[in-house]
Amino acid sequence: MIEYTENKEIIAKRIARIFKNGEVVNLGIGLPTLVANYLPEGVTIVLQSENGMLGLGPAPAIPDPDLTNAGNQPAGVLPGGCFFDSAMSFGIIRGGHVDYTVLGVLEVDQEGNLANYKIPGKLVPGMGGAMDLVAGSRVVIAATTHLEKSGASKLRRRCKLPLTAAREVNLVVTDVGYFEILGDKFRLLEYFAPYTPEWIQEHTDADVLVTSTCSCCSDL
Amino acid sequence: MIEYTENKEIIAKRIARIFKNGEVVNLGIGLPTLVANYLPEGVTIVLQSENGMLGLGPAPAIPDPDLTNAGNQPAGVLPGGCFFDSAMSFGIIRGGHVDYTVLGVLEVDQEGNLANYKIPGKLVPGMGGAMDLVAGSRVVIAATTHLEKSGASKLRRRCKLPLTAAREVNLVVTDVGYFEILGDKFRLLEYFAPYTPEWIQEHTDADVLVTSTCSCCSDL
Amino acid sequence: MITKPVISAVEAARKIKDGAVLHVGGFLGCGSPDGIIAALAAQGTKDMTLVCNDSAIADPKSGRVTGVAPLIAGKQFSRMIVSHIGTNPETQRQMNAGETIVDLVPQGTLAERVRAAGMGLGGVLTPTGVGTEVEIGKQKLTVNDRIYLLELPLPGDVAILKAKRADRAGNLQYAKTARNFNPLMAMACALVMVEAEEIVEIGEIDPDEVHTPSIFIDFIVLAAKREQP
Amino acid sequence: MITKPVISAVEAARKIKDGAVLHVGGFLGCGSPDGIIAALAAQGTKDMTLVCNDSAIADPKSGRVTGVAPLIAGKQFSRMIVSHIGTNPETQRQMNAGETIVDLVPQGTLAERVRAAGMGLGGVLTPTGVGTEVEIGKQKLTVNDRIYLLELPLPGDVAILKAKRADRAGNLQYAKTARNFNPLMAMACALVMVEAEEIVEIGEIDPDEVHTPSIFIDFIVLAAKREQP
Repeated sequence: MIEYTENKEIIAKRIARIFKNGEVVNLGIGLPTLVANYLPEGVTIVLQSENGMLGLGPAPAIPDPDLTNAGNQPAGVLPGGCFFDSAMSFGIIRGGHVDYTVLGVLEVDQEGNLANYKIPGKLVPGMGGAMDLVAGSRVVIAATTHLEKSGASKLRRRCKLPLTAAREVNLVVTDVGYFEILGDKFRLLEYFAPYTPEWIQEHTDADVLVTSTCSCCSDL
Repeated sequence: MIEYTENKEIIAKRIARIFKNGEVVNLGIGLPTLVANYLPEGVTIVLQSENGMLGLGPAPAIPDPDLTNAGNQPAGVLPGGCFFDSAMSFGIIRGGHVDYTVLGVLEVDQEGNLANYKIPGKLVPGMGGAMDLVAGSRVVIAATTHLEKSGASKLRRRCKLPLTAAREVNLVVTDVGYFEILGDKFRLLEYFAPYTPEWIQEHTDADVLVTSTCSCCSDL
Repeated sequence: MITKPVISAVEAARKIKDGAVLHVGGFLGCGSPDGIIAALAAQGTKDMTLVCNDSAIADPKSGRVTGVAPLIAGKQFSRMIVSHIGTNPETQRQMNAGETIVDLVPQGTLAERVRAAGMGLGGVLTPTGVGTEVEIGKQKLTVNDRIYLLELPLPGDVAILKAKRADRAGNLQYAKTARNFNPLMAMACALVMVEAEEIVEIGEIDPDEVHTPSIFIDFIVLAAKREQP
Repeated sequence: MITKPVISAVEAARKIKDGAVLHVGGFLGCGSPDGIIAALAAQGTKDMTLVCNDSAIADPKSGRVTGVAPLIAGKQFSRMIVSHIGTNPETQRQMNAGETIVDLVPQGTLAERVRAAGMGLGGVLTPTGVGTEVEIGKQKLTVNDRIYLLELPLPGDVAILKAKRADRAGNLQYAKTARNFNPLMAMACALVMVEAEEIVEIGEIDPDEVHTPSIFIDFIVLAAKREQP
């Protein structure tokens, strides 16, 4: 019997292995931000920050009030980075020049729908840049713990909350496995030890297809 | 009996008196370019050049191959000028931030239609920036000799050539007078000595209304 | 090049009237014209419509307040057109209480709508928001087999901006991520006032490095010196 | 930041295939990638579609040739999408002889169409061309009682650009009016190659003064030294 324990680090680590040298990546606030800590040796990616920067880097010791990330935390810019206005920033995003966007999730479903900006009557922070990021990026990665605190599946057959974007999510990485969304199914590409494909199918409230090449990833 | 003699200098001189301090002006190639030579003392305007500049000025002694006007002639930039790309340049134009555009004319009619980019079967240079300039500028000034070499009126009841823009011309300055287009008529605001309102009405193939405040301008 | 008047923040605020559509630069307060905002808060102008990336930060725990948050605290807006209100709970309280109308707009769409207003476009087609609540009430057009929403221009009466440097003609340079919506709003409003950290002579800014051309700027305010962090 | 390969003009030309939709920066030749153009002319690639502000200058009297004119002389385009052909009579000859198709597009519309392609917009509404031949075949939309034409994006297979400076990552700066369409085309094409007068190390260009971000650039060509005028 496998007991589920939330593990955000594993999610960030697995996502960090997806990128290839030189790719442009936007990391959402929260869990996705952790991804930057786990990039493999020798892989250099370019972080896009939707408030107007390419080459997002760690904040200097003395913060610069004119240089923040999209969450208003002090940030830095790496050599070769640059700044631009919000029209250009979202042109880069909407125009498909961001290879990957990594976002947190309230719900994600097997059709690739994503809900992450609003719980009607409860929480209405606004979509910020999320709708453009999900509609525009070449590949959209949803990063989420597999289960809610209540034990409910975050991966759904059909989202019930208002959508951030329709049919735009390509990959989902949770703390139990790595999924591709294709043909209106979650296709399991990898499962993370100690979880098994059977456990994942049982604990996902959606159609999970175990692909023929599905393998165990045990070194995260 | 008044004999007509083409006089481009008078046209340029009268147009140069229209502008107020700080206004943004785009001068078309040819006759309109002459306007810059006759600005009254103390009036500083900002010349916009649609190839990407504000603050167009005279060319330096040694031309800079990276700095031309829209006609590819060597140009200069005045202190306080700046450069930008073509989207910004036409955003400035289309967005109404150019106060005046001065253009040459093949035909202009009493409805404010302008034809100046094409003689089908004969001459098809293309519209370049003219269509945006006429559609977007706050005030459009057509600058033209009053008569063609053949003696035909350049001011028409209805343009026959393909239009550069429909109903966008506001002012017409010729070498015989200064007209406003309003209510589908050429309204004569000033006549230039030795011409008279009667002479102008006779030699214009369109409805010319002599305004109640119409006056003679004899110091051009 | 003619020079633009340098005025105080209080004089700038006086030019903003009840009911104005007000564009304010800044991203969660980074790149906001804080001096003009403070004067406008003191002046108490009412019933304005805010166009801004977000409703800035008003953190009840830390007490931290940024950007337009003082204007929201003073209930100076009857409507806000923004992409994000999650860091200012007072915005959501006013919205839920029916004290203000909040139109949430995707950030990239907001940027293009402000740009379109400045650039004389009648609108733009964006894929953002298709299949979401954002598409409600909007015209949909299909281009090359993809569905787009028609998003309309968002012009304003007054823009207040923050720049790093202005020359006396009004040419502007912004610093780093403090640029954000400032150059777009500069083009979209009838009256444009900038709060600059430094005002330099005409000719001191390289014409290849101007971010906002002088012709968009009507008045310049010199920003108060920043406190050391 | 990863670096981009520095290649020769000949190598750059080899990447451009028969039938390519080719965006070329420059305004009557000012800001054109002349080295890549010369190599492409020598290579003789055919049936391309040109997207460029104009067909440049080929003056039979003075013998002066600029920008894309050598490619037009070589009949390398089966179609040209440009705003102006008045300074290159050969273009008009080819058009009248039915050797090439010329689509004349208002310059500001051309700029927005190229920008829209790069920025993921499905199109823009412009007032330019309403009531003229330009409106033929286009969808008209009325917004706030004004009529606009829907103008569609204009993407390309390859862009060739001219810059003043590139760093090794591909960040670009343009000089003066040689900027024109270059930054727009940089965003609109699958493959983007720039001819730079100077190639500098990463970090040498101030990140506030980058005109085209590195991510758009695939290959860098070092321009030949200019002859003194």
